[in-house]
Amino acid sequence: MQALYAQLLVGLINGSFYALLSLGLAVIFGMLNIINFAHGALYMMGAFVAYFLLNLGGINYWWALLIAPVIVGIFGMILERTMLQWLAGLDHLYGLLLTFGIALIVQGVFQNYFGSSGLPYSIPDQLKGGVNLGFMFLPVYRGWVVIFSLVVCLATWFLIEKTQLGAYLRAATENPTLVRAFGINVPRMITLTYGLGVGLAALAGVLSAPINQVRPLMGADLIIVVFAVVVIGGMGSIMGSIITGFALGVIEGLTKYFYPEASNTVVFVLMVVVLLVKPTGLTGRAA
Amino acid sequence: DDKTVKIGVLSDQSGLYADLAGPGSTLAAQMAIEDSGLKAKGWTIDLISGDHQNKPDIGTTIARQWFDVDKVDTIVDVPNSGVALAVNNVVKEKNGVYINSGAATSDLTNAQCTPNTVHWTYDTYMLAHATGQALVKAGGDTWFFLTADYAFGAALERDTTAVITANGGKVVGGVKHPLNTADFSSFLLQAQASKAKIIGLANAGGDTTNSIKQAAEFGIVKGGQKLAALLLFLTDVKAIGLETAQGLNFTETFYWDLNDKTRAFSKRFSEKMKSGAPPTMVQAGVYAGLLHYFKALEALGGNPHDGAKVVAKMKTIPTDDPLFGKGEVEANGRVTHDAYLFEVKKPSESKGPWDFYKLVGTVPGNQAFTPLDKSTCSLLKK
Amino acid sequence: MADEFILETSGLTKEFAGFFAVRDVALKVRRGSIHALIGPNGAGKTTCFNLLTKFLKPTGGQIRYKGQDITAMPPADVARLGLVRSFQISAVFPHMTALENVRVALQRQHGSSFDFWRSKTVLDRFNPRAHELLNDVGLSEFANTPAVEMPYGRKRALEIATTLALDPEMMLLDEPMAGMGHEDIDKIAALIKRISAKYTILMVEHNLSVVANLSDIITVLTRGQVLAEGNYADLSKDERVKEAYLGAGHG
Amino acid sequence: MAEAKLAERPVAAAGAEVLTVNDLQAWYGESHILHGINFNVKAGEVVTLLGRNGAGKTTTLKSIMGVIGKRTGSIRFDNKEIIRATSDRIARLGIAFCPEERGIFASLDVRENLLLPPVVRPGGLPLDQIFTLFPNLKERLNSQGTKLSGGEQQMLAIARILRTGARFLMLDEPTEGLAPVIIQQIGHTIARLKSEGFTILLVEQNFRFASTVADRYYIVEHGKVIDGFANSELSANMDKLHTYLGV
Amino acid sequence: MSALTDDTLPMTPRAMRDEMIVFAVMAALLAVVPFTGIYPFFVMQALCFALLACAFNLLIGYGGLLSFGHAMFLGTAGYVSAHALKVWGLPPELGIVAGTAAAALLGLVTGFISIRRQGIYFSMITLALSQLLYFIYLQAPFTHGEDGIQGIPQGHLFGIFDLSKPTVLYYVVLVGFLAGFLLIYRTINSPFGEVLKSIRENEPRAISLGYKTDQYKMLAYILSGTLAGFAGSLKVFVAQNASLTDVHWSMSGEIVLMTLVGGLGTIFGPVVGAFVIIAMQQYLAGFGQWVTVIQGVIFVACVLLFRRGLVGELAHLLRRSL
Ligand SMILES: Nc1ncnc2c1ncn2[C@@H]1O[C@H](COP(=O)(O)OP(=O)(O)OP(=O)(O)O)[C@@H](O)[C@H]1O
Ligand SMILES: Nc1ncnc2c1ncn2[C@@H]1O[C@H](COP(=O)(O)OP(=O)(O)OP(=O)(O)O)[C@@H](O)[C@H]1O
Ligand SMILES: [Mg+2]
Ligand SMILES: [Mg+2]
Repeated sequence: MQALYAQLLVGLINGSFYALLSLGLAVIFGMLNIINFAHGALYMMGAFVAYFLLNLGGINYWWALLIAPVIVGIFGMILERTMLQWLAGLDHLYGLLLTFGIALIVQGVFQNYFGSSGLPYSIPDQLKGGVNLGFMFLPVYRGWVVIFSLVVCLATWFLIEKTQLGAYLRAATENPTLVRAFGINVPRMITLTYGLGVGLAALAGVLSAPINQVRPLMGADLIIVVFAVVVIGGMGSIMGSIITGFALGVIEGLTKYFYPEASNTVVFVLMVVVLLVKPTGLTGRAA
Repeated sequence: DDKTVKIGVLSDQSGLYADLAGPGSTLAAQMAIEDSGLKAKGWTIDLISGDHQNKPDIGTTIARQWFDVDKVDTIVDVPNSGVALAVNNVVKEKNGVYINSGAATSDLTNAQCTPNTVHWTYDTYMLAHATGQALVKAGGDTWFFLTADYAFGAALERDTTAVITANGGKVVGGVKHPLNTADFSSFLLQAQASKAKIIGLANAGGDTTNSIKQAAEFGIVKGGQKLAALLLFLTDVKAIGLETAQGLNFTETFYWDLNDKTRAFSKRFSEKMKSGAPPTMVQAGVYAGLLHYFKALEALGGNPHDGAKVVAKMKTIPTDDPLFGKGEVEANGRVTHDAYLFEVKKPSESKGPWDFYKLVGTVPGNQAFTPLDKSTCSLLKK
Repeated sequence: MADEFILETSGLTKEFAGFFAVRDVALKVRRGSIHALIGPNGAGKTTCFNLLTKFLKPTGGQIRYKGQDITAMPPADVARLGLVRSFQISAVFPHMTALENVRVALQRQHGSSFDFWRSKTVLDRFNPRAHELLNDVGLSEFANTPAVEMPYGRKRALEIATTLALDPEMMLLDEPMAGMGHEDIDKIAALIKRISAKYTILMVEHNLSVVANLSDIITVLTRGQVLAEGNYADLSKDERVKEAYLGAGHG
Repeated sequence: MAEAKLAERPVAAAGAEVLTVNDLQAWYGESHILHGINFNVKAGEVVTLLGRNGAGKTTTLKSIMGVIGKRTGSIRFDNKEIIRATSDRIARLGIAFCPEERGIFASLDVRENLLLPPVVRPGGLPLDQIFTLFPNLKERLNSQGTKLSGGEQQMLAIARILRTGARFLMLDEPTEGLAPVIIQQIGHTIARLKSEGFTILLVEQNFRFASTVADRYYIVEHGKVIDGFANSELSANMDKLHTYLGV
Repeated sequence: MSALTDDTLPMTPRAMRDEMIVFAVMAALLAVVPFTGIYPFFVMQALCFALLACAFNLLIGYGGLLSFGHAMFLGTAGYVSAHALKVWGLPPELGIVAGTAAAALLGLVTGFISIRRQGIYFSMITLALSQLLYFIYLQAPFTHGEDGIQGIPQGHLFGIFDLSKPTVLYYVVLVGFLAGFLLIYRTINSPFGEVLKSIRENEPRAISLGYKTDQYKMLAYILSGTLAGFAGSLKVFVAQNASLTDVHWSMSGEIVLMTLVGGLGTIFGPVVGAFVIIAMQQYLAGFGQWVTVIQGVIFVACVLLFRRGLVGELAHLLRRSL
């Protein structure tokens, strides 16, 4: 029983990465109608930027949490301005392929310069160590990850679903021309949104740097699972992807305990089941 | 006689194994050609390299094309078991020479052995035996396995378990995790709960590095348990960092800082590497394998362009090279040489950027690898 | 024919999360008539259509078509029984030519077309009939024009031609004149009049002169319920209809 | 209250040209649609563009709004050249557009749809007046935008631009799909807006309706303005109208 | 999928005569390959992928369904054929039949699950299904996990044609490819193809005309899967191995890439695309680490600069359907 609590908690921690990443994807899909395959690569960049900040600039983890998402976000906005912008109104397929290409380029370049086995990044001193919860030893850093990502997720949700800015964003997704004709600078808004989504990915990257190896392919391995989370939650649904992210972490954690061999597969089984029952995901609107 | 030779280095140039093989293997092959001294004796030796991208069909297509079009005699390196086995068949079909250094699968010298294949450096059997035996003898008699859930992991776990029990140890539990798992905390919690003295990592690459890193986070080593990585390369240790990797036990058959000869070679090698890295055991294996191959050619007095014949010759000459020392190519194609159990140094003990290992023990070649009577190679059943 | 009503509903109801878009509607459409469904915006006309053609599932009530209960039948089957609809927003196959648009419908008429091993030249036998239909709606010159490139009014006409190709017994037309210029309205009205000799037509239309000229009988819906039924002359004197729909200027 | 606020605002002197379109040409991709449109709208007027299906009326409105990819010629609004301006800037100058296809947003509920267009200047219609005009909307406030009936969507499309305070409204077939009662109401609304100093450019198929609100007409055919006359000259021009439009 | 059709598909009515001429030229060119000194194994491999891409194109270009899991057909047929040949010792023709039938069956099962999903959800559910299969194949004993099935005997087709002779094998693969290609071509230009097209254009309207669109999409899906499986079975004879790469999602991505590079919804595009990509993999191998970067650049360039694909752009220039 105690072991089960531990697994639940650990699942929640993983879930917070899923939630952050799928949230970024959902924001981008919801607002730009782009399936951002580059998300994994940008997540990886977040971790690398944190590494550089520390090792080249002597800038610590806390500042990296702030600076890395901004740097990667700006990189994302440049991508949007120079490339993604031209895909507005086209089929999803093109956005997917373009971002897939971008992912290959980014990953390839990083692999060239930093090899494939990666670089070390250690846990900030303030968050080292752990607490004994009785049923498990909880590293402080993991606790921090859960709380911090929860806060970020909810703030993002509020921004998009509950503010006028969010209404603009949602409307612009459907009919950017018309929204622009109402007097809103849609292209700039879209660029910023992409920056936001990308920044979220980078933030997840920084968060994960102390836990996972900082490797060029760290995102590539994750991205398919995160896609599954977004689809299960309902493409483009903000709350859907947050909840599904956390829930999936927990379900995966339980699978790791009861039937570990299936823990990578369970996501896809769930996705098939969910789509069979609810064709547009748990909370999604029609594609 | 014909004194032209063409060698193809088939490796993973861009993926997971690019650091431990890849461009470094090509460099090692070049150095082997230079060091063989054959050029001065009137031989022409050409080298080409290719990227199999970890895809068996790309690997076989390149191999086949090399034999058919480029008239390659010998293929070396080939990390990634799947590709290695696929190429194995092509080499046999084309009667070339295959000196594999990069792949872990023991099948190359067992079920799938061919008269054209020589397997240098390491294999799963050796890794399991060397590590398992040494650690149990050192008192690590209860084990818990984190096993990558596919053939490679299963083979490692199976072989190690056999050694552990044979030496009086016990496996108290284990968990199979899927390939390319990002998060190991669940599994580590289970390992922690098992109270086993040794946590055996029967996995590879990113799975191994991430489990080591996260084990440190969960205070596993601090809590008194020891980690034993069954397959770990120098580049992995570099990637994890000493801070996290310290105290880790594992087996390799080569380390740059073993003796004067290895140091001399490594110095020359790392000067030519873009990254300045010393050779890994796979790259060292490419070098040593080729040196031995050249010896056989020289003994034959020319290149017969008949792979089986050359490999047969290689089997008759004992191996002896600056990197792996003395050993032999057995009838099944397995090369035996000493294996070393290492422990990762503490950061305070490390004196240079690549000064990572402490030698803990040596397993002689004839004990480290599959004994011939246990090999299932069909070449042996005559 | 035994029954004089081709389509009958009883107690037809559709509820959207507590909001009754259609409530307890009993509609009887006489065979061979042009029956108009009018009513203020949001009265539930389109919802009614969607229920009749099975694009929506009724919350309650029954639909009988040619004496058969079709309440639980999937949409494609209903179409096969000869009950075919047009859409409020024009529905064509944009990158197919007008001829191909019509031909796809004719093809359906003659079997299921799962024959992927045959050449599509077998479809050429439908060409004469397709041209005839295009001619009927005045689209001869557009036969080889992709539908996207056609003006709006022509698309509506094409949609009607496609519907006619199915040789339906009953057609449901949702605002066939919406967005059309006067000329086109007259053309389509004449067309509807002409085809009504063969088919039963149920239509929704806000253009009163069209309703007045074409329809044999009119049902007025408000707030999902039937308010009145009768011919135009009677209804335009009905105070309730005036207030709910026609407004001050009429009658 | 709203009236009071409106009265304070400086209204362009009646008679001054607010919009002048000169030799406007426009393209959809490769196809050349407008071939030189010329007309003007004076402050406080209701001007209606008439013409057959496909004549280029909608394209003209879209060109003014700046949502057509390629356009040349001159469009002056409030003495500013806007032929090259982006549509968001044009909107900020005080032009509001109600498109033919309504453009209701499915992912927004009715309230959000209504509140979506930002207020570009003070003086728009307050919500309670909008609800008196269109009672249906008030009832369905929490529905998803596109779940409204066709006519309700049309009402919503008109309602939302009345809020923005733009003084120049372009309505593309605002009566399409509306019940006669509602059409009458819209007629009254337009009349009231006009009396409050709004300027309105209308595109209509429903000539009968147009004739109740318009001050002047322009006839568009094949991407050109081929004729124009005032409402007072209407009876004299009925014959011409008949040939142009088949009315 | 509306924007897809708007931008990329040729609007001109198909000219079957042009297409037949191009087909004849293509067949003739391919038939003389063994006499040119071009390495036949390269061409054979490309042919297998070309057929695969054509099968995929049937589904997306003409059915409007983007499958992101087509690798599962390739891989399944490959494994089944390989197993049949190696373990059961079946003759080549039966091995091919077994593999193709397995793909057809897989099409039936996965189609049943996925076909009712729309747009991106369809893509994602096919991706999920293929991932499931990937994990199953990773663990199933008969696939030998990451080692794959190796050293598959080629045997004699119909007891006559010795497939271990490269030239014989080449013509067998070529005939297989041409047959598959013609079947796809015929399907596109059949009454069934017309209905499919109308569904892609406007599904609600097709339903209202009385078509049970799910059944048409299902048939297209199964056909596409079966042909992809056929390609997978042929490939077993060329590569002589069956491995996890063929079921990995990146293979599905590659199929999309080939089709896109050549031209989505064009008849010959996938063929050209497959040759280009395979050639790239072969010849870029020399660039070592830069391969992925170059591939990425090609993706990006394709999407940004010639979205219609090579053949699509050509067709657009010539105002022909190709
Ligand atoms: N899917 C739905 N969910 C919720 N409400 C709906 C839905 N569809 C329609 N409604 C509501 O049902 C009512 C009837 O809509 P319907 O489209 O049938 O009207 P209509 O009579 O066709 O009107 P119009 O003449 O304006 O087209 C409207 O108030 C509409 O808002
Ligand atoms: N997106 C488009 N691409 C290409 N051509 C178009 C497009 N939209 C409209 N057209 C063409 O431009 C011409 C003018 O269209 P426009 O919509 O301006 O006409 P309109 O006068 O508003 O007609 P209606 O009364 O039918 O609304 C028509 O011939 C139409 O076919
Ligand atoms: Mg309606
Ligand atoms: Mg218009």
